[in-house]
Amino acid sequence: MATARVIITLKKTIMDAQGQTVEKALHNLGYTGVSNLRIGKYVEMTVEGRDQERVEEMCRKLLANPIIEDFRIELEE
Amino acid sequence: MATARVIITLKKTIMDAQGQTVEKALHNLGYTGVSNLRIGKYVEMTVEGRDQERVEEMCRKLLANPIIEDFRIELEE
Amino acid sequence: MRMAIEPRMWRELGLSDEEYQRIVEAIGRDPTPTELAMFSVEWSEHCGYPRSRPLLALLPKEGKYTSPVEGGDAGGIEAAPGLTVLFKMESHNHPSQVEPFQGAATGVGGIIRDIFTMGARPIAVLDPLRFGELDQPMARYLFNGVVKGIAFYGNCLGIPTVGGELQFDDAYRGNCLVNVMALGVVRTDKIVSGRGTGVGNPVIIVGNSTGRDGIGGASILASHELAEDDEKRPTVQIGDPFTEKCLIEACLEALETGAIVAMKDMGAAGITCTTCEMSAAGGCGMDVELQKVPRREPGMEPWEILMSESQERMLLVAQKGKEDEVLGIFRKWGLNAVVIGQLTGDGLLRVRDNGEVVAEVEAKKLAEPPVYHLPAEEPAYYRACQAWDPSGLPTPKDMTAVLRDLLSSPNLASPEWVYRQYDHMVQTNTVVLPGGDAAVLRLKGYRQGIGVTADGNGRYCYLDPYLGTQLVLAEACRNLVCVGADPAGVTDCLNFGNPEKPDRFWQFKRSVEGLADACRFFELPVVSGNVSFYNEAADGAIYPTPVLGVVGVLEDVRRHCTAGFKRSGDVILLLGKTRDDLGGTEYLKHVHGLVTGRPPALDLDLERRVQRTCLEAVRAGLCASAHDCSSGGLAVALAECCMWGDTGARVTLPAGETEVRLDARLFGESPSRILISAAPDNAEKIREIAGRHGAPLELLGAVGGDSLTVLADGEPVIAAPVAELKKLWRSAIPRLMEG
Amino acid sequence: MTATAGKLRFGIVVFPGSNCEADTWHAIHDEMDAPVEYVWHEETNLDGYDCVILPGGFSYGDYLRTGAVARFSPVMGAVQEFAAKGGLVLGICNGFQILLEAGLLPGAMLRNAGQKFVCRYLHVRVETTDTPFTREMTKGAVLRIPIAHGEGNYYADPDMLAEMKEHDQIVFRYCTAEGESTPEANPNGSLDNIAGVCNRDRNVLGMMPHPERCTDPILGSADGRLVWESLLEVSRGDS
Ligand SMILES: Nc1ncnc2c1ncn2[C@@H]1O[C@H](COP(=O)(O)OP(=O)(O)O)[C@@H](O)[C@H]1O
Ligand SMILES: [Mg+2]
Repeated sequence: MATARVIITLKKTIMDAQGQTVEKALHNLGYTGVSNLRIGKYVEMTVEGRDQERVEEMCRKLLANPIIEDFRIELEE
Repeated sequence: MATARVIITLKKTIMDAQGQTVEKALHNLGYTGVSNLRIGKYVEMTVEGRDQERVEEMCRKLLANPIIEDFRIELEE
Repeated sequence: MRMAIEPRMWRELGLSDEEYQRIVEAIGRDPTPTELAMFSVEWSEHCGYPRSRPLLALLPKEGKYTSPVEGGDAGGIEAAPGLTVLFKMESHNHPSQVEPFQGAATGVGGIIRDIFTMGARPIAVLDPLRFGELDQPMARYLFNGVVKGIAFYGNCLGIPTVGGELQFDDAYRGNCLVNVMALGVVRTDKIVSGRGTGVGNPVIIVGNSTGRDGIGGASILASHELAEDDEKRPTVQIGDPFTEKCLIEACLEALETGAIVAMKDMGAAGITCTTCEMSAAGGCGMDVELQKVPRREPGMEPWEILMSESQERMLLVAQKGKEDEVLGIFRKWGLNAVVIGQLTGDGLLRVRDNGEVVAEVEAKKLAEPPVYHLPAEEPAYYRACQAWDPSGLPTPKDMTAVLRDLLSSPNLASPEWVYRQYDHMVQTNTVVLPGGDAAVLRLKGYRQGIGVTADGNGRYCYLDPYLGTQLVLAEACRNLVCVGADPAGVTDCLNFGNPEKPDRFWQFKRSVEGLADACRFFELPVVSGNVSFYNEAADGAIYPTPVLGVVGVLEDVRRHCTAGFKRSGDVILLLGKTRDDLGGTEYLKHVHGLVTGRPPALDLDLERRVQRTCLEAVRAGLCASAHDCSSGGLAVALAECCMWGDTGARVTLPAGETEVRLDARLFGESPSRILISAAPDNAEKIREIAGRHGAPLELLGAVGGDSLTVLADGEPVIAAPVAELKKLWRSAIPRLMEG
Repeated sequence: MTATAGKLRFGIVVFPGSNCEADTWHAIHDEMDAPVEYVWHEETNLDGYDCVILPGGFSYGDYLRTGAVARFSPVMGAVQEFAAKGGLVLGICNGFQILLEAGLLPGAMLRNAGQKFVCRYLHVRVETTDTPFTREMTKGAVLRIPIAHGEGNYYADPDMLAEMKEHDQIVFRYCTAEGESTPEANPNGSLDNIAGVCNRDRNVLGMMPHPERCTDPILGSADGRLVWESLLEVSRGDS
């Protein structure tokens, strides 16, 4: 048993409207030092065995859309 | 300048319906070994200085809703 | 640093060698790379319609209702005194096949901009959708993503999605069809044009910043290193409905000031298209500075800024001296708004990058692409299908089982799973909700209302594009009269394969001819439309699929009608006649696995008589319900009336149909038929109206009980509890989608 | 609270992404014939209004969480003060979500349990008539009213819920046409079928269903009128 943590973000070149709105809101709240804010998804799950490739496959097939998103995986026993 | 990464997840006591739906979809695709899948939000931003407390404040005020969500922060130069 | 133009470049941009020569002739020299890119998009089928224009000219522009717009982004009809309803349909097929959620979302965004760009407030969206069969995971993935994308965008804008269509067929497996129709209302005297006029007037870009989205083919112009780095140019556009919502409000507010001369939304080829078309339409020139355009990314080249398809942007021309008032409104809504140039009197579109002229062409030349008359050739399958003889087809024994089977097929099942996900009530105008024949919308402040529906039938059009398209128009109009709306205007979205293949072009040609002839017959103008060619996957083209959106007018919106049976004891009447029409039917495909035959014969004159009868009866308040017979035939239509009304019915098939096979009597798709239920006292009055219009009318039975029972020649042929049918019908799509 | 002689004066807050403000305006102005104005989200002064409405929509695109960003807009400070002074505040759908985020009402919204946006007519039961928003209703009455939301799955922790029950703060519950609060009648997974709640002082109400969408029978129901009639009765009571 291992824990997989996956972070899915929009590709850098793709506009992140959500992130921009939140960044603006933080500025309005006085947190003017914040920049480059981007929002993504986080998925945490228990998987059988420590099989990085299998998790990558799940990401490509279901969790992320490779056309617009990148993903990062952390696996831990 | 530092990079702050924030992971926001539903409190453990709250049922994560979205996570369950995705887990079921993975099972249907044949990834039967997956369990305890939970979905959260990921926020990445550049902040001025390495001020953990300030980022926590942003989380409490805007990024997370403490009634239903927990958050974790990673700060890195 | 000027790049030399090589044949490779124009060819990869989709221009032929002859076209390149024409460009050189048109401007009297070799184009710059930027100019070449501009010509390539303006002369593409997508923007310039060089292959379809000659045929589209056949479509009538006028009908019995006033259609006040000429040559705008959308057209419309005057639905109430001084009030125009603008509408248009567009496809977003290819983007949706690649990225269903964003593809569909930006499809909604694009068509909505076409509406408010003319000063109209968007009031409704419809979404005709086509995918492969739902037992395919890919089809489910696309279907789910598309519906989510439409919901995401439309719901956020606060524009109700009030209708649409759903079809699943292997023909769309590799190329789904995502068509979106939008409607808006505007006072007729306030319609805004896209014509740039007034030398010296400022040109303003508003809305989202410009990024490298959707540049696609033009990337051949990139310097080598960039071209390698594909990552830098996302071809998928991302929708930002919140910005679009602000854009709608800001544009409408800016128009109120009276300071706006012209407005144009950015769709394909963004700034190129808008600047060129605005200049050409207004007979003016334009001088714009690209460095003023708000950009999302550093280091964008001129042609990248010009070609970008970043969403949620508009181009405006304001009155000189009033620009600050206009800019202020956009800032209030938190939007970019920047003067990027002004109108000139020389007819030239002059584009500068930091002052340096990177393109200078006569706008008219760009906006006048060549015209091609492509060869058309009857496809080989056509004769064979026409010759099909149904006499060898076995007649099923258990017709109740056939009915159950049809009702649980995704093509006939309840589309509730889809429209529940759409806000279809926001704006509080939706008088008849989705699920029936057509949606009815009130027009606040007016007695009149409108009905709207979208229809298509790829199978009919494949088997006979001329007749098939006419059947689609007839059905759409029939849907409207059922709710009490008089058909008034048409928009089309013509989804076809590669027009350079003569058999595909034949399909297109016959379809447009059929549409033109039927529109003339019904006195309906085609007020707007869209052509989508090249809908082909590796395993062939889609069915030729013209999708029609039709808008009708209710003189008094309170006098509308819905499709479900209402009261026990009401009589059930059938307007029209059933014939031996099995070719191309849902029954033939679903039960016998055949896609062949001639589509049902259409008698336009009979169709008109049936529609006039229904409309008059509904307007007179005589009908408790009205529902047309279409896919699945009379039996399915009866079941739908029962399921919507949560009541049973007992009917007897007309006696005079002895030469018609039983399966055709139940499931055949003869057009020009409408099921009406009415209080027994009203039946005579309806008969009188039918008599006056010369429409056949039969008494079939009565509403009541918990079961649907159909008798033929004294024998019960269908008997089933309505609750059971309803369960099958409602759960079919959720079962496939949610597992 | 100073109700001007005659009718209650309504103010409808407009956030850039609101999309039910015009519907609400139409219901109050044209159907109920009561005075109503729009209040831009940058406004900080709510003097002159008796009832402030936060309408449905997607306030700031509802990116991140519904209502999260709206809560910090300038007008919300004024709404806090207005409510503290006893002014009537009604949050409908997105307005409810904003009131929760702002802490004016207890609890939080989760995504619908079915993971999908849901738009439909359904039934809610009136749980208390002891509010200015429901005084013209009958306890236990069933209203037919539309919903349209993706995040209406109401959540409160057990202590909060107990407290709300103790203070009669649950105003509407989803139910069947017959008035039963069954799981099947719950469209979004809301705790205890909750569709609307008020604060302890009873002058702030949040509800997911849209009363402005059913104020004219041509739209399928006029049950929403009861909310406006209750409010308009307030001013009559005061004058
Ligand atoms: N994709 C969709 N989106 C919204 N509504 C839909 C969709 N597909 C079908 N509907 C609605 O379901 C009802 C039945 O559709 P359909 O079977 O195509 O009707 P008809 O055969 O009368 O044209 C219509 O009210 C239609 O608007
Ligand atoms: Mg119909």
